[in-house]
Amino acid sequence: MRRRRKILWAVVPLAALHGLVLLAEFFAPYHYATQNRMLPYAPPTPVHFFDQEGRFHRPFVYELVPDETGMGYREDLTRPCSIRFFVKGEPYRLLGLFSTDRHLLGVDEPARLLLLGTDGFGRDQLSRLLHGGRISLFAGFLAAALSLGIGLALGSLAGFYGRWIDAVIMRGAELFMALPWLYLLLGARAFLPLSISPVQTFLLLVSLIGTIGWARPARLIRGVVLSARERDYVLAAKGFGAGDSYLLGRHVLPQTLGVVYTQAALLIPLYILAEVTLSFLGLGVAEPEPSWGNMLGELQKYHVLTSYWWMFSPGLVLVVVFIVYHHLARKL
Amino acid sequence: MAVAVQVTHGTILRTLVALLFWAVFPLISTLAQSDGAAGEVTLEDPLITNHRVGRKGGRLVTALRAEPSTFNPVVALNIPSQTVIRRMTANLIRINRKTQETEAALAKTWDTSSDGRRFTIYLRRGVRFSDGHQFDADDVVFSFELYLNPEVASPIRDLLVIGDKPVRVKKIDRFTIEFELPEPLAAGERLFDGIAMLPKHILKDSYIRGEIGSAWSLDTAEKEIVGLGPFRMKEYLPGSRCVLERNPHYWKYDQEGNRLPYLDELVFVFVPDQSAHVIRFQAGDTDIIDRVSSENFLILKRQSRRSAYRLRDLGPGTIYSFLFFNLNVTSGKDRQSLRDKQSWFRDLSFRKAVSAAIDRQGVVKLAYRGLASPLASHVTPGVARWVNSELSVQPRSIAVARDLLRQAGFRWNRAQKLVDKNGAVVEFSIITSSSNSQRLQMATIIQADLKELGMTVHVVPIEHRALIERITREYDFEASIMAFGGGDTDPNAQQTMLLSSGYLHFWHLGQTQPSTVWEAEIDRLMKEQVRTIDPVRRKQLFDSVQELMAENLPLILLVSPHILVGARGEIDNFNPAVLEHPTLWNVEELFWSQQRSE
Amino acid sequence: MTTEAELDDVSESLLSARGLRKRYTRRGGWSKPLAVQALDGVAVEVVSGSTVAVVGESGSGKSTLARCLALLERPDSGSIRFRGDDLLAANRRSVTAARRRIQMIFQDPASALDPRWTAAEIVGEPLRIRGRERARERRRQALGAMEQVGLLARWADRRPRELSGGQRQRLAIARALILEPEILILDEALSALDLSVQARIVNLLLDLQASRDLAYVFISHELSMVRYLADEVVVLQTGKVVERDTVAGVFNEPRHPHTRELLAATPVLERAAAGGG
Amino acid sequence: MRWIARRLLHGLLLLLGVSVLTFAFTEIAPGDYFDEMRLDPRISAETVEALRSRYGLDRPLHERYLRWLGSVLRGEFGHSFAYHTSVGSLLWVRARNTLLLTGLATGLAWLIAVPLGAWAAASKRRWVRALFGGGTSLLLAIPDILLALLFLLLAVRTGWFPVGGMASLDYPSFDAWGKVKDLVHHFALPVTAMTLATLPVLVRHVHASMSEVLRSPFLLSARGFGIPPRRLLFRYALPVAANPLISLFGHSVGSLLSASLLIEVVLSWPGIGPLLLESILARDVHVVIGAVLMSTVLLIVGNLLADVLLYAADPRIRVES
Repeated sequence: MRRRRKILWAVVPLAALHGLVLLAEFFAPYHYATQNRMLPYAPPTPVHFFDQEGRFHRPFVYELVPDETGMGYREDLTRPCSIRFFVKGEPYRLLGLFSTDRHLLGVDEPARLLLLGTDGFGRDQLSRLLHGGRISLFAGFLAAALSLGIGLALGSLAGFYGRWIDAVIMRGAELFMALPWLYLLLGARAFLPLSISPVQTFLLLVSLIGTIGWARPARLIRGVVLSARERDYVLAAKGFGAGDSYLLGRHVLPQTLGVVYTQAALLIPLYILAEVTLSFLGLGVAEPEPSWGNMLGELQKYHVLTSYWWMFSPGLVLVVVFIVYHHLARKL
Repeated sequence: MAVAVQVTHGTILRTLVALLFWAVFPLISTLAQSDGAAGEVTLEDPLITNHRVGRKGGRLVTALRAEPSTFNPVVALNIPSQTVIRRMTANLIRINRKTQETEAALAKTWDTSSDGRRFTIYLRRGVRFSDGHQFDADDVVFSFELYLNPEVASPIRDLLVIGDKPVRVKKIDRFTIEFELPEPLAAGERLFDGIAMLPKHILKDSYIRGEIGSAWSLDTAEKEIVGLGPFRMKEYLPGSRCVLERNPHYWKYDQEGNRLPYLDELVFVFVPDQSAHVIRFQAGDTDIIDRVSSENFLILKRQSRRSAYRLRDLGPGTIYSFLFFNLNVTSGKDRQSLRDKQSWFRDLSFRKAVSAAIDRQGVVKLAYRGLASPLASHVTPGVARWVNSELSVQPRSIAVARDLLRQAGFRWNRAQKLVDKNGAVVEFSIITSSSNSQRLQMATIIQADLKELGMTVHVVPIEHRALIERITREYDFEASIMAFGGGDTDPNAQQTMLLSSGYLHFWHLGQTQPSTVWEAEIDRLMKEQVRTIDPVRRKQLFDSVQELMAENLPLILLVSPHILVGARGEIDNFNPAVLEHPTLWNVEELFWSQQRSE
Repeated sequence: MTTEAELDDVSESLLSARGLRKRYTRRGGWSKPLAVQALDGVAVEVVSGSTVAVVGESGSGKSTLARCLALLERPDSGSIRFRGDDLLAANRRSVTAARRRIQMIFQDPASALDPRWTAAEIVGEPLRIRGRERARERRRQALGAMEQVGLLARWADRRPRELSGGQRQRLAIARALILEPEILILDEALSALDLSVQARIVNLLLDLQASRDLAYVFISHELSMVRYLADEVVVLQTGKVVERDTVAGVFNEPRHPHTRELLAATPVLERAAAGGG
Repeated sequence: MRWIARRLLHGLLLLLGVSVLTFAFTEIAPGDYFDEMRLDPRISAETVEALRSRYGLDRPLHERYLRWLGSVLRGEFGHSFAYHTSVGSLLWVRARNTLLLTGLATGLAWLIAVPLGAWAAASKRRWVRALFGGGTSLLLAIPDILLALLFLLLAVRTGWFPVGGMASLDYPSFDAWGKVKDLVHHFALPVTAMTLATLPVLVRHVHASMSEVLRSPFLLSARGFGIPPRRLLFRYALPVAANPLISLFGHSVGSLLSASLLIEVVLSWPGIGPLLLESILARDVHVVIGAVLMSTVLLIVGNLLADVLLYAADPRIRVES
């Protein structure tokens, strides 16, 4: 039971995160693609509780205006703009079902509520972070599910039947691990039509990566199957007249569950990260769609790295998510 | 211990070599004299430069974006290779990067025939290669033979083939050569700037063996790379740097009679990452920096008050970026949707509306942080001599754009999407090179701009080679953002893009006949200006070309980024220019005004 | 020396194996392929309600024999007859039917029981594979079988790791019994257990034999339990039968030198076993 | 020894398979090296075609493959389009630099991981375990690229470390001590980054196998004999825990060439990583294949090494056969 509680420590934050990300439109103050050309790389807006005279006030912010140098920003202290809950904003469809225009947080005109600052187009970083998580987390899931699915099928086949099936599959796995897949990905992008949405393109590429990644899980699963197959209870069940599918389904595959869960918890972050590499090669999620990978990729720009600390936020989120996943992997 | 032994060995070896050298030296010198007895000439007419007289000594370090791929001028193409090679080689006539005019180099003077077809070039007498070997007309003839031989497949050959016929080269005497162009070519002498003179005595053998393409590669011994430039190769360390040293036989002197260059060494370190360039410059590891991105320029500027370097914004360079639509004629069933969309792209009102909707100031502010200029003509303000200053930048106006679309028969549906006459929703994709973040940013800005017109635009970053293949070979794209520029500023350099038959006529390639009236007119004007020697008349002709381009919008011009450079404060004679290479074009004149404070 | 001819007259035997040969070849590894002749012409005869003990050192082919007899492994040559049907030549169906009559108990109960399953599920597994009864009926029968081997009904939902070694082996026996077999093959079934537990299990086996007319093939490397349990003893050495006799014959007048060696190596434990019982 | 020959044969077949498939992949990726020239206004399309045919790019795939195979037999590993030289000489220098970085980092990581993992496994103190678990989790969770970027930021902000290159320009003029100092100065950042990137996985494995061994009856009884804890840990427990670690060691040898790609690119280390990335983007096909084959060879060597070490370390494996 202590084990279960430890797993809860990982599951609850993950569930909360997924909830936030699924309902991104509601939690995000703005649309992820809305550009604010007067505010590129604006720092997070400070939230105030006391006005100029030192009187307590409900939380408010000031409008950001370019400062004298033209390179930074300062607060326009003349007009406090209150932060409000459940405000009207850009309309959207929640979960693709309900049309609404309510957002959790908003602020009076003309200020903008930029809790995590803006990127180079003046787009709200928080809104992008929430939306980006949707793609990144889903991509991680999708690719990990594909890798594990194929790995489970091939690995258990190889381990259970052995002989030439095993030899063929394992040689294939070695080959798969050595090949330069970037080429295939470059080629695959070239074959896709240009007019499909960036998200679709990306998901197709992610599925490809996931499909390619079966080799490692397959080897692990094969090992487990190999030892599970030798167990006496498998032999005993054979003695009771059980067929291969019964043995695989009831005794052998349940043995691999531990490895599968652990692998899933390790592969999901790995694939979320794979997107950063894809962005590096221009195969990541295309503008204006955000993802944690392409947001993190912004840090490769020297000026972003050195000047705008709030642009590290996707990195921080990734590290937290990874810690939670690794914790989960260890406790499973 | 092992190290110590090695050192001793090395010392012994060096002593031996030195002894041997001194024993054999008299012999060598007699041989050399007898060999060159026919015409060993001392440098009679060095080029005397006109700049502040400097002091000798010191080392200049600069970074290259990539490792040079070869040291061979015959095959070199990329900028890193050419940057290094150009410091080690010289040409007959060069284009002054600052004035953008031609000036004498290895040629002391030259005559041009009245029809502009024949050039007689008089070489400086007594010029020597960096290994001390005499340079004369034979080397010039040899060099041109190399470049022109179709088997060598040198990219330079294309410069020397005019109207399908190659330039003819004839040696008159030891220091005089005659060049004959197959057709008249205005400002033909500018051609010589791109052509490095090669040592016949070194490269003859590999040329005869048919291996000239792989001569002077990265594994060639440093001593074998010989040229006429201010520096010569001293050391090349794969993956990290190459070090050039002063060419002791250089043919330029300053006004006080000091032989140039001033610097002892010129070091190129290979730094593949843009940010690392800036970091190393900030850290003082490199002395000169060029091609600084606008963001990094601002970072450097913020710190320049504390640091010992100065930064220069040279204004717009020769690069012009543009959005263009696919106007190619395509066949095949799978291109049907493209052909449907091309009915919009071919509609001038549609292109004008797109142009009117683009927020060029926004592009300047967001993608270049203010360090770019919006464009009116495809000739940038950086090419002051040729730009048509009558043309003005189109101001942004969504209202104008909407009017244009409405008049052309487009409407807006209930969801505020733009639809054409046939009721098809206007939706297209813009492909850009995924490795160029500014172009990606421009595409993103344009995407948002055109959304205001009700157009749905997909921005598709594709990897560079795939992009080129789609545009130049498969014609499989709808719209793209690209940039052109660099190279010579003369209108002749733009023929390949402007002529309807040119292979850089991207919006519509492979035309045997001009497909539109205005393309035919541009063809006529361009062909006329090539034959026109009178510069004023040429300018008029080229102005008309620019007008036609601006009216018909095959290229929807965006902005021209500024050329941004920096150098350590103690470097004197620093005279950067917008043309390649912006900071090192006059490297022989650069000097350290005082010992570096280290 | 016993010959196969001596066995020919035993016609009413339940299970009879003749001329079993089995050869293992190991490929890969560090050296050249290695071949082991695990069984080299072994014959065994089991009469209903009796116990045949097979003894021998480790590596003598006992376990291979057990697996072949339980039809878990196929010998290279020879015949195995169950009630007169040649099982090696028979079709799948009758092999499956015969398999249910011949059950095996393994040495290590920890490995023989799926750690994920509850006691009742484990005992009911053979029924589940046969697939005739519904879940509730299966559980009822499983509880019944557990009761027979002395396991309490309240342990039905425990998992193997929550049970003691003896309890686990009882669980394995209960599972083997649920299909009402006629022969149990016990492959070193007691050797992993404490002595006192061993004795209790032996008593359980004897009770079951009496009440159900079960035949046992009792495979062991030590002779102490054999004397107490077996009717007949077969001594194996390197895949061959070197001696075959009644218990009394083997223990009192061992004929083959190898049998004498085995006897000499066995500590005298009868008293402990008897006392435990 | 016959076994080793068999393994080598397997490896050879794997290499052949990898090279064939890599060749096939390069065919799928659009464009080729000379496409870049199509954008150069000075170069005509005919010249581009002439160059393509000179390098055989207009030939069918199988012909190109056979030509390449021939050049492998001559020891050249094909010709780089970009560098006009044989791939073998191009790769070798950079592979050496990469191996210097990763070898040093891997060695360092093992030196830290074994005692640290063993100590944490043996420790009964709560804070040690918490610190250990937290620390490794954090390191494990920081993506390589972020780690490299953070180190870059550190170098820039403090100015304490040089960025890029393996030695200063004046390196040859330094005395021995100066050379050592210079090297340490230049290696510090990339090696630390690389070590931190490889460390957490290693430490976790050492910790896991040591914990398991320490719980085994053998060690419990050894402790009962009163052997001092440190001796117990390193003389008794470590050899027993060695088997999985040896496999892991083989794996870390196998990935010496490929593990540092991102770190090399970000911290501008003159290794194989930047070259590979550039060559992939430039379609300098032979360089890519050469680099891929090189790391495959290392992979095979790593696995072989692990098995040989395992054989040497564990007598049981010998008995079994």
